[in-house]
Amino acid sequence: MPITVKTPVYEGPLDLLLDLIEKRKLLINDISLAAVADEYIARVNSMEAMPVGETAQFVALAATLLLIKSRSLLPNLEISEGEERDIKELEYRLAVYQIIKDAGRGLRASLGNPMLHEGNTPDPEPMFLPDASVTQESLRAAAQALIMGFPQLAALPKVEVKKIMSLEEMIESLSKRVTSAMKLSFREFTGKRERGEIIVSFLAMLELVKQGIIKANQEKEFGDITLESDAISTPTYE
Amino acid sequence: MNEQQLALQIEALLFALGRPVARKELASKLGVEMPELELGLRELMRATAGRGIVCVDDGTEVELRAGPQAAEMIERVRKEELSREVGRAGLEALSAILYRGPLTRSEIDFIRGVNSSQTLRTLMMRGLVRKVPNPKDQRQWLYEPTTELMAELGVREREDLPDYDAVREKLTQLEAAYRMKEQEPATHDDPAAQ
Amino acid sequence: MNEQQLALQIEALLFALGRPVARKELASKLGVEMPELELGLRELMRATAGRGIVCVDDGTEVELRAGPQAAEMIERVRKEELSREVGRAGLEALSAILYRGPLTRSEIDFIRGVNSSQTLRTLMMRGLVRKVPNPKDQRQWLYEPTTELMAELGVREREDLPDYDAVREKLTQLEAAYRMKEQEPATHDDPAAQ
Repeated sequence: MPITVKTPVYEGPLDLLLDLIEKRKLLINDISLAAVADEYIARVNSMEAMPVGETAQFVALAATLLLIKSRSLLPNLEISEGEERDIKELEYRLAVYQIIKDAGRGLRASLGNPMLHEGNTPDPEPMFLPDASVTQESLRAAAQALIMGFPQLAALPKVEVKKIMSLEEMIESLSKRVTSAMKLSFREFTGKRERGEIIVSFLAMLELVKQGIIKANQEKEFGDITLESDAISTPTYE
Repeated sequence: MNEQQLALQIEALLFALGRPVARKELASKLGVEMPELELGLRELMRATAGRGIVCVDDGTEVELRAGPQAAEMIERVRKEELSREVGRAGLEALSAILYRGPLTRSEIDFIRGVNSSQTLRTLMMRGLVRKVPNPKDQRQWLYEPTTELMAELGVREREDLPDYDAVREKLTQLEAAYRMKEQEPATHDDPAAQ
Repeated sequence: MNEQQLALQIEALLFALGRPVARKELASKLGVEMPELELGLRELMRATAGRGIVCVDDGTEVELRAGPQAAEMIERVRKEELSREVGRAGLEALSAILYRGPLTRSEIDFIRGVNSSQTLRTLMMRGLVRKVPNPKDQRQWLYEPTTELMAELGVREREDLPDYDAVREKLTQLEAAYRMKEQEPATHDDPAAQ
């Protein structure tokens, strides 16, 4: 019987992330997570418009990856207990997901096995056996239960929107902390750019700093930063 | 096929068909000659003797039945089953059929969000619902309330049920909204199996 | 009743009822205690292995089904082939439930990283999983595999699933390692960042 299945490219953020790691044949740990952070964010960035809820989940994971990457580049970056937990949790979830997803492939193969068919026990002739609990009222109540049983379609996005807000806060606070960690200001990146763009540029710059390709200078405390390199475009100040 | 293999196939086929089957039909369905079938049958009779499911042979037709040692127990359990209340699942299926019916089994599954085949079977055995061929698709069954149920409920027609129009309308809306949202394959309609 | 006798009674009852029956229900209907029932069930599993009618066990319920060697013949006779396609989301949810279950919906969401309510509803409509109240928290549901799922996968019990023991073992180890790490004091504490 043909069924048309509309399959999204990725089942969710973990699926995308795992795919990136597996493509590079990496093990799941903070090193591999840092290594695929850029690509993950670039992929999320290039995704077509998604329902609010799903976007939020993809972006929330981007925040954790960003944190992992920042820490790998800046070992003195302060990480809170909660964030440490987020990172450990992500690694754990990813490892579990990998096992479950692999097992799912085995199940798919099993669905091609000869199946164990149902028997066909003949039922006794029906006889009318009323049940005192079946009344107009109990049936009306059961109908109400059916109505309530349909999942609440509208409820979900509201919760997710809140997650986006906290993500922005998180990125904000992270960039502040990174700034102090490497004595670098990111005013340039807090302009009116797209969030994804900020993250990508930010990561790119951290990478460049780490590799010694650019040198950051700061004239005075809390002052603007001069990036000494021809390799990247000169920061614009507002 | 050796005798054991043939006995296995006969046993499974009788189980799947759930009715007495003539030797000729068995042989043709299994693609074997009569003498071979007899050997397989003899092996099956031997293997099931003294078990919970036995093979019964009246000379022409053969059939699987529950073993005689269990007859009393089964009789008792059947009685218990039918004197029990229909429970939440039963009430839900009944109310779907009454307020939204007549419905196919997969439509009832959709409204309830769970598979309802066992529940419907019990309701049918108790004479509360019955199935009739779907005029739009002869391969499907539609479930509808029995007249005895309507009489027991004290309603002449379904429209007399409490809040009939409002409930029917609401269920219809929810179904439509949910079917649209559904991205996964929905249930496929059962081809008049059972 | 000795094991053989009990196995006979179980087999006969499952045959007569023609549906999956929960262990608890079996025990109460047959008037035996759970440990005794388990022995009878094990004997039935053993006695029916490789026969035309086999016993399928999903961990909670048991049901009689036609053996795998008869699958092709039954499909031919019934002239129907059940579509067993479930889609990727469905496979992931099933594999979580089979190898890690029973699980609540939020636990399944946690593993998959996406909301699974739609997927689970579809699986329930097809009778591949069912939900039961969580004994630890009555406000929650737990999702479990069904005998229908086992039968469609062509296995009699969970241990027959591909790499069942290895996967369970890996998951247990991972969890133990994770729990240990969770208890370690964090190296940094930055309340200002919260």
